[in-house]
Amino acid sequence: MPQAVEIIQKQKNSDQWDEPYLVNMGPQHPATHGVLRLFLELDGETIVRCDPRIGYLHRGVEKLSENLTYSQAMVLTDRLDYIASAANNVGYCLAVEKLMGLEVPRRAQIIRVIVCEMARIASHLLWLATHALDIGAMTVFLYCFRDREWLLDIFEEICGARLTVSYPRIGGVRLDFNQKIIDELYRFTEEFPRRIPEYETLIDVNRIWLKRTKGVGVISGEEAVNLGLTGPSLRGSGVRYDLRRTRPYLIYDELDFEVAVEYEGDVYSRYRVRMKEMREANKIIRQCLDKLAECEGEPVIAEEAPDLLIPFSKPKRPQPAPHPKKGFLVKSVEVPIVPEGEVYFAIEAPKGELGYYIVSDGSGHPWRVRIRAPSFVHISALPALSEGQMVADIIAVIGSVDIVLGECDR
Amino acid sequence: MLVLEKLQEKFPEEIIETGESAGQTYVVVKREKIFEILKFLHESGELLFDHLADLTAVDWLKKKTPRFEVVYNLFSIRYKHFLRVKAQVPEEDPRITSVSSIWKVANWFEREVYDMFGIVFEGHPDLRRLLMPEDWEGFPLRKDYPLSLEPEQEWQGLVELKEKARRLAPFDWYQRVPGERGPSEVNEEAKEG
Amino acid sequence: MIDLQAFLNTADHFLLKYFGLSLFKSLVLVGITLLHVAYTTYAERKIIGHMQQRLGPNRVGPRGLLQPIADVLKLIQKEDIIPSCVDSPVVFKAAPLISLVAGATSLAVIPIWEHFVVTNVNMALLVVLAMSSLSSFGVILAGWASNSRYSFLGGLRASAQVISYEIAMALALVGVMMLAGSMNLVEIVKAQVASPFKIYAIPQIIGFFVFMVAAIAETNRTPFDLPEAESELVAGYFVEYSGIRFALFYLAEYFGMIVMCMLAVVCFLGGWYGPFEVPGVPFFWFLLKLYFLIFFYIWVRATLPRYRYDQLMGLGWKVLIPLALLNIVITGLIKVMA
Amino acid sequence: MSIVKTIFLTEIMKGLSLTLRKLFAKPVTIQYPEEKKPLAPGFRGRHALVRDPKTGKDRCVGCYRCAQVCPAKCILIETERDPETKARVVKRYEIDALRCIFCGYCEEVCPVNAIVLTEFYEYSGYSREELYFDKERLLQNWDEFIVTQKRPYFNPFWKPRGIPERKLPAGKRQAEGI
Repeated sequence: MPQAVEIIQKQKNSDQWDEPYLVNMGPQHPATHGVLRLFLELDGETIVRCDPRIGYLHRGVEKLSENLTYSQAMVLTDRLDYIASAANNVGYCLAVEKLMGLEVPRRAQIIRVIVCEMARIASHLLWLATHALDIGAMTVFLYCFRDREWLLDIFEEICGARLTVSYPRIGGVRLDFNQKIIDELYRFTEEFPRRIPEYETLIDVNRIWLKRTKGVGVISGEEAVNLGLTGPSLRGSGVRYDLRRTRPYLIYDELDFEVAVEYEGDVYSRYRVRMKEMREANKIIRQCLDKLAECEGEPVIAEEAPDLLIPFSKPKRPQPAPHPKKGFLVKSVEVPIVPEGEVYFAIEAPKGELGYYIVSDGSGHPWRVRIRAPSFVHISALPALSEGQMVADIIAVIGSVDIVLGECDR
Repeated sequence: MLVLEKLQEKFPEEIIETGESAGQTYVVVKREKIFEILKFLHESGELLFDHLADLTAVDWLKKKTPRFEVVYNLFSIRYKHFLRVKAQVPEEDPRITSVSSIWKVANWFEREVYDMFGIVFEGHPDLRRLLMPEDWEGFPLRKDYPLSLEPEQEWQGLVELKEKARRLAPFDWYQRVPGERGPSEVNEEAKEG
Repeated sequence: MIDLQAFLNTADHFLLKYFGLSLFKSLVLVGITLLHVAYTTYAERKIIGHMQQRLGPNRVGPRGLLQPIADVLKLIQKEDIIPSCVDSPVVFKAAPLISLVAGATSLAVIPIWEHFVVTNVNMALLVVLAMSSLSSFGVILAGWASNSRYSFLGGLRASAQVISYEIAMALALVGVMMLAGSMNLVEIVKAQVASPFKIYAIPQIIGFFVFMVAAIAETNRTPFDLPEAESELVAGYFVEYSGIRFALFYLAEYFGMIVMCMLAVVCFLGGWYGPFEVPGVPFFWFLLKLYFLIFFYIWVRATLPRYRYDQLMGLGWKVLIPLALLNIVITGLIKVMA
Repeated sequence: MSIVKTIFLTEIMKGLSLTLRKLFAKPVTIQYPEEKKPLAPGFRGRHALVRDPKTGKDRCVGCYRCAQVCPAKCILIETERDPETKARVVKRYEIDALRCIFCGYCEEVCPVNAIVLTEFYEYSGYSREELYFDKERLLQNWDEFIVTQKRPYFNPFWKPRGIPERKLPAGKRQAEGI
């Protein structure tokens, strides 16, 4: 940062403008999708250098998780990618379950797939809304929100919360679906494929949209892998890497869906991939609903699933009490439930590969929780994607890689 | 497993331990030749670990020596095999070679590990703090870093920030009491100062 | 409705007839236009709202009808903040006024009705063109004086955009001038109605298209609202403005929009003439056409994304200007043939 | 064909016609303070302590399970022994709603369904103290909430669907609506 201040001072004092024109974009800026700060060096309107600065939403989730029990740490994962919190929960639970060697009942697995795909549609809808708004298509924004609202209503019906759902539990899910939810989901899957063309009419073939997105932020498949891009951003470059197919988890290997791949590697192909993924996710929900009918009445939580209330060890320092007068009762003994070991488990979250690396020392709380957030990697790839483009393009590029700062800063 | 055999063949002295945890293979290596090992894993045609899924560190305070482990989770998109490489880093000399020239994605991962654990990556192009403010002291994810402190102890910059907030307080509309210093006075003071 | 013609005929006092009449006319015109500007913002929010399946303003007054009044009152009450780092406070303060005055001045020459034009000058078309370029002068000054990087970029974009689209617009109007043989707007309307198609929009379809696109660009509206592109430049040139000065920019934008629509009505859509005479309301048809064009502006805004800066310039220089030139050639040929 | 499409701006016309059609469609918005969307049962809103219709008091037995499971550590309980009956009496039961993250773990682990997150979401305060609920306030929250509900009221977390009965404590197995 001192460099930047220096250059600005120098520019103010001198009449010569041989230094690049510096623009500080964010952390409060409508198009950075949160508190991302980009430090841009411009030559005219062309970007010479782009330096992303993050950390404005850093809440220390990894450190906090080390001091909570496994179940308690799950609610923190809601707050990572808060647009698709169900997917984060599922990823975390799967990682812990893999470490414990726990088998989840089939019904719970199907339900988890449904909420994951619902989260994917919700996330992609929000992405499309903001991406279109960034490029100036205002109406698409509200159409997407209209439909996303429906999904959030279903989430509310499922678990009582709309955004930070905390729905799965280690060993299963917290509540079973009832008939009302299933009916509503059937209605949604019936109606949703008719809604997608509405957005597409406004932008898909529109010449302005095509001009703004085609050939912008191009990245080759090889380069994208090297930069660590995952999810739709990688598949837009022609690499068929989808964890639902590559390393299947839950019941994805039984389901019939296509992995959306486009080959251009630009903003437009990433957009196409996501549009296709929404359709595929809708198909998956449909199939899962049919499968759900086959295992009606089965439990949704594993027999050996640990109780939610696993006694945890006394914290190293007393926690700050909510009230000046302290009065917590923390007396329990430590009971090992998760065996010693480590696991890296990644799921295909809406934004890309969401990996949890959990190290257990055999005690009631994790020794280390590391979250490999797709947004973190995608932001680190922004310089490579945006250099040499124009200022207006960086907006399109940020939109196209789909970032959430809660997940990036953790 | 093919990968382990190849690795053992190529770097027999470097490997300290191999094993499996939750169905995933890992290999613990010495830190000195970590760059060569990872370069081999990345470029060897039969292994082709092209996707560095994750790079992080673990602090084993009082549990293991050496204290730190830098963990590389590797995946090959073509062959679909997974390998975890762990390099041991001692507490007294927390340094390891950077791999950001092999995978560009490692750039920020390494910056984050430096930020959180204080492990220095040699040969990194731009090793600065990433998530924490640049004037932060201490490395938050080390196990001996307390979970909470008084705010002033945590971050030195806060004192300065509070002072600045106090200085700018007269600009707040609800604090403009007649007779007190207004913005213009503060401006003049600032100019003099 | 006051019968204007009768009133004017009875007014035979010298001052009233010459000086007072103009003043009276301009006051009426400015008053009515201001009301239109206010309710254009209301209509815009309402129409875009319904196009997006929501309601738009509906809290202040019945159906939100008093919303623009409330907005104006709010903006007037607000503190007039001048950031301490502006390059030149005088220019910073003057810029919105320049924009607004330039925008409003064009009203003087536009005939709303045969007998209602403040000054019926022979070079009316040139006056409008000159004034609309001047209005961007305010934008550029605002961008420069703000001493903010976003404003500066916005100002630069505005200057480049206005220069290139001004040419296209003027060239599009050349066809009309050739057909009408005059630059007096009243004459143009009369010539237009005398022409076989009654309106010039049919023979001058290319010219009309170019004119509309250029007009949208000239008034910085979507899809050409690059100087104030909210996603990249936050608000562009007026990012540092607040309160009443911010409102003046807004006003200037809508003034510009209304003036452009009026010009289009006069030059291409036959002005105040309609299929039949509406008794008592001589400018009924004028207003109807004007409202339709304003609706079109809003409609486009609700539908289209925004161009990129270089693409906008490309469109202006590579498509619109050649089209306008082509239009002139065709018009000339028709003229010669006829 | 594509030239024709380019000249006549077909795709832009299609977009324009879509927005024009939507101009006459029914708005989907809800006029919030006047009309409200019905909330799903089990919505995790403001906290309340269930007032037992028989005794008129709260049901809490002071087992501390909720205070332990709370990830945000926002529940404070103090108990004491009644000198005569030797029974445990809950002296203080307080929730800091500003710390709460509304995960609903407390109502899930409560063996007697004493704590509940009600379907009431319109609460705000001018100060932090107003959102620091003590026991009286929590019971009052319940009274305010229950009059708006159809009786008997049953929260889904009192006896979660799909969880085998043997995994639930006795109080939850026999949970009934109030």
